Amino acid sequence: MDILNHVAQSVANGLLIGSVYALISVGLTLIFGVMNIVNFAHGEFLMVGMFGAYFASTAFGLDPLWIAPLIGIAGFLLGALVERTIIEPIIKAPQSAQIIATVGLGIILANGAAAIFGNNFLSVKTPYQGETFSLFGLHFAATFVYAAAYAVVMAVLLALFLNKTRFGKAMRATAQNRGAAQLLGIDPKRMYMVAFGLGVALVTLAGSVILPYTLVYPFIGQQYVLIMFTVVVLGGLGSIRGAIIAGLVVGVIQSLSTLLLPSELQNLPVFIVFFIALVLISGGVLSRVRNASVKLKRS
Amino acid sequence: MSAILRVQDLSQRFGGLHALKDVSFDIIDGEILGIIGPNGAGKSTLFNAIVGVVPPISGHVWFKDEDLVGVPPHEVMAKGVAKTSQSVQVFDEMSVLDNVAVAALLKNDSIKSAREAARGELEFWGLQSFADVIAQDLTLAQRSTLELARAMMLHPAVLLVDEVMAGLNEVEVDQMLDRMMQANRERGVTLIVIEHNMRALMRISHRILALDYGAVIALGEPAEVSKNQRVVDAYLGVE
Amino acid sequence: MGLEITDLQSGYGNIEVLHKISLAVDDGDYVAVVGANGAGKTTLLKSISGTVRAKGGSIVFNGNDLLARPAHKVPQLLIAHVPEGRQIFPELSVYDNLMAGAWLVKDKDQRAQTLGEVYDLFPRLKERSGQMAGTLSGGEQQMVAVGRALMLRPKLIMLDEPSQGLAPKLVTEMYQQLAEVHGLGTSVLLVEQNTTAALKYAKRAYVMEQGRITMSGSSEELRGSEEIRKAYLGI
Amino acid sequence: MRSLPTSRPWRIAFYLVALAALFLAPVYLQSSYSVRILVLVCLFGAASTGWNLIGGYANQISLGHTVFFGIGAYATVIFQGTLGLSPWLAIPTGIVLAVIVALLIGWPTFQLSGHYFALATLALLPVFHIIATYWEDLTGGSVGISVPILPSGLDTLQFDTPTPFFYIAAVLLVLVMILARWVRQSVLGLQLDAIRLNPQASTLAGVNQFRAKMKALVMSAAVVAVAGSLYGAFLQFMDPDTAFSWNTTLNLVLFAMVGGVRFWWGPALGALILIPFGEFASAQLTGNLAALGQLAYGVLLILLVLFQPRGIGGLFSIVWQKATGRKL
Repeated sequence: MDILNHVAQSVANGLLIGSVYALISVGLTLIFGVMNIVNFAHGEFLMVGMFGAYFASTAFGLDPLWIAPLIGIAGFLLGALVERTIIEPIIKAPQSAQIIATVGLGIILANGAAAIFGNNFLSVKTPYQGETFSLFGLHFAATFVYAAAYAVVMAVLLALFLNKTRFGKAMRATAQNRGAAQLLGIDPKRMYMVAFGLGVALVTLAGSVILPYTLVYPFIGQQYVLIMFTVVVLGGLGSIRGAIIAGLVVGVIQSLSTLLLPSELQNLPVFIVFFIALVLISGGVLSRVRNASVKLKRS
Repeated sequence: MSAILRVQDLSQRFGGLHALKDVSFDIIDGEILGIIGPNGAGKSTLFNAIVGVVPPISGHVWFKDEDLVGVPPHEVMAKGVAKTSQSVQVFDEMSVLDNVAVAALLKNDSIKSAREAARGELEFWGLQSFADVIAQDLTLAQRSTLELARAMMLHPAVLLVDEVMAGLNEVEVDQMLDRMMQANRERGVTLIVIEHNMRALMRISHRILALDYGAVIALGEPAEVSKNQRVVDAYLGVE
Repeated sequence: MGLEITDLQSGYGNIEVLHKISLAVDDGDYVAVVGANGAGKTTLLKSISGTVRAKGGSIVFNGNDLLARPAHKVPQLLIAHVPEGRQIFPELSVYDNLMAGAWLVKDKDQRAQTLGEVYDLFPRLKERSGQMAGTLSGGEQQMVAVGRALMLRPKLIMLDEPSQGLAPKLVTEMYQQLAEVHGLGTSVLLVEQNTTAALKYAKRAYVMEQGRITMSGSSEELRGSEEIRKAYLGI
Repeated sequence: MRSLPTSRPWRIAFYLVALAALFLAPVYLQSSYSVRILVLVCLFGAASTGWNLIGGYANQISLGHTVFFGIGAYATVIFQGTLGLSPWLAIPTGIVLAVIVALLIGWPTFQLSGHYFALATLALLPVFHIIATYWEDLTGGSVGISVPILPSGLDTLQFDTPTPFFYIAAVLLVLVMILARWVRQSVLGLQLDAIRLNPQASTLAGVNQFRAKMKALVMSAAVVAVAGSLYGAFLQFMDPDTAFSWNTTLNLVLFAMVGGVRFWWGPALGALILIPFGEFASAQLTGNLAALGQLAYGVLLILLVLFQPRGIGGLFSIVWQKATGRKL
């Protein structure tokens, strides 16, 4: 009975953290789906969101959860600016150039943060940090519950945007056939700018949302890279729905593994999942993914 | 008069589109087979299926009693079935000589002997004086010829030529035809040629295969096929 | 007025495909450009819609210089281009595909009204409005492509081989529907390999060979021409 | 034409002068601080040349070469510090381990086109950091391992001055550059060039892309592991942050990009320029400002991609071609 309870608690925790993983990764897959570019600076944008919230919290006493939408909007503007200046010129360049440019961007962001905030681990204080909710005999930290709630809301909003709005549909059309979209008067450059902005907005917002339960430091992006990549590769590069499901799967696997492994090693099973996903894709088992034609289907 | 390549019930599907429908035909050792058909008839799809660049969903390609379906394309090339691509694909920033030498590596263990072999091949195609030129500085006709030279450097038994004459003027087309026929005659390579330039195709082909909607609609002597009502209809449309 | 092309030179990279082409499509005209594969017909349409950059000459539509416009601004002049191979959005529903065609139409009522007209023209699309376009048959996908272009209410519609890959019965249907569109006052510029169909419906036609216009005239004049047969089959 | 400095005797003369300049460097540099910097130039120049075998020659961007470097580095300090074995035994061990990791990463990703190789290599880094941190018995955990002071000599790779170590590092650099030049001019080099320029065409030319990339990756991993092993011996200390640092990958990529990825001498040139510059910058920039030096690296990467993707080598080859009428 006790074991069963442990497992149930673990799965529930995994779902909570997994929904956050989906939130931090979905922007990466959105950008890839629309623009066919892997943003290797995605982890650093998460860090930027965290520092944004940290700054708002320490300087103005604002709660990261309340300020998160504003951080997201600022992230959108930052992303759009970066797209125009750095990404747009390399949109048709070889893949290697795109990799190097986004890696360079990540370095600028991380070291920029280090120059401003110093190379320290920082955290914020919020009144609900010690609180827990209980349900069916399971206990949940308030910080995780709030973060997960944000993730669910954002997933719904993103799905509504892509499936119900004229702009969202035009963006999916551009993802599926840039040339045809252009013939209809849709400006692909504008779509790319918005898509990149949105991807960055989602991850910076996520940074703000997770700050109450974690530490921030300038190079924390590297810590999340493994999880982000596992989620988007497992979900199929460019698939929004895939990323959301994969986020939950990764969260649950990671959480369950802590029943067997020390918590320092919780990323090891994540990597194993990542590796297995790669092998399955190359073996043609996940052939859908292999075509890389998973182009922003219905989310 | 034996068949060197036997295509049997080859089918291909992309999404809802049935791009190839049970295509079957034989190619006789040493012949030149022309392939015609309107845009979208499945000609390039057929070539890609034969060499495995885009493997078919069903069917067989028998080459010397071996089924090529499922064999990775570079191995198909090594076994003796080579292909040129519809849009000219050369190594732009490489010298003309090395463009061909890459293919010569299949049969040569050293760069030196590969380059020597490549020189010989360039001479056959009349490109020897361009050996040290960077490929992107060539004219379209020269680039097309270079791709043919690279494919022939693999010493294929069968060479699939996909629209290599597109964009060439009449003089260039004639030169290329002469060389292709020479390769066929003197080096015994069997050629399958997709070409929109009908005059050219009529001139070199022993037989012509017509495709429409991914299916074979005619196969026979050039004069015969060009009079075939189904072929005329496919090209000019029916009322 | 209408579309006027003078001495157009165009191509890809260093390769010139069109060698000083001139042609015109007047208001309310129905013009076909016929010729074998590789003659440069597709390049012609792409140069008009700006997806291939012209190297010389001029393209003017109702007084507007098209060569000065980026591709996505050409449709603002109410020029619609149905590209070769349909190019629909496979992972969008039929309805969403059509609505993407009305991207530049800001008036909601006009969009709804045009959609009704397109559905009247292609009742099949109405039946399938919720289906993913990629799962449609070839003929239905072609209807989506044409319907999507019509959503703009274009003054000029350009079609690149709309009969490609269609069964003969569907080709006839497609052309009848197109004739209806033309009847409502839209100019049509049609590029076709299927000469018989093209010459049956178009008022005037140009014959293209190797990037040059070799013949032009009324469709009746060209219909019986041996030249055309020769241009295709080389006999 | 023969009299131009492109002919063989001229080239050999140039190589001899460059070699002499390299090996005599400790004589005219004198300060041991400068020699230490030169050791880093040689080790990281060699590692970057190794990265370039797959990253530059084949254009398969690896973001995880730190892992091979770290494996090599840990091998030496563990052999010397924990096991009391010769560092010379650690080098082959490091190579073997690095090659195994390389094969495991290359095998699924090289069967795929697209971004998978870069994604997988970057994801590898945090995994090894975790392993090194957690496996305390072997690695000393986050505290790391220090090699005890041993009698100086070639067998222990410990010396009283940095100069002997410099000669070892310089020999490594020269050997690695010879390897890189040989690969460039070998059958494999031509195949990699073909893959880099046009993957589709290289298949039609009968190139087995999977095998060529695998060969390059294995060589690359081995070279970087050796450089890592010597780095471990040089520092006589290793911890997870030093061994599996993202900065190492960044440096290897950057040196190659700055020098020019198409040239066998490009990465070494990049290291020669950037390492002293970086040392100078980090001496000047202290505290939070230290990050600005790294930030400049990021800016440099983006500028290179946007404006000079062929690096200094590319500029040089244009000048060379103008002056001599020959391609480099």
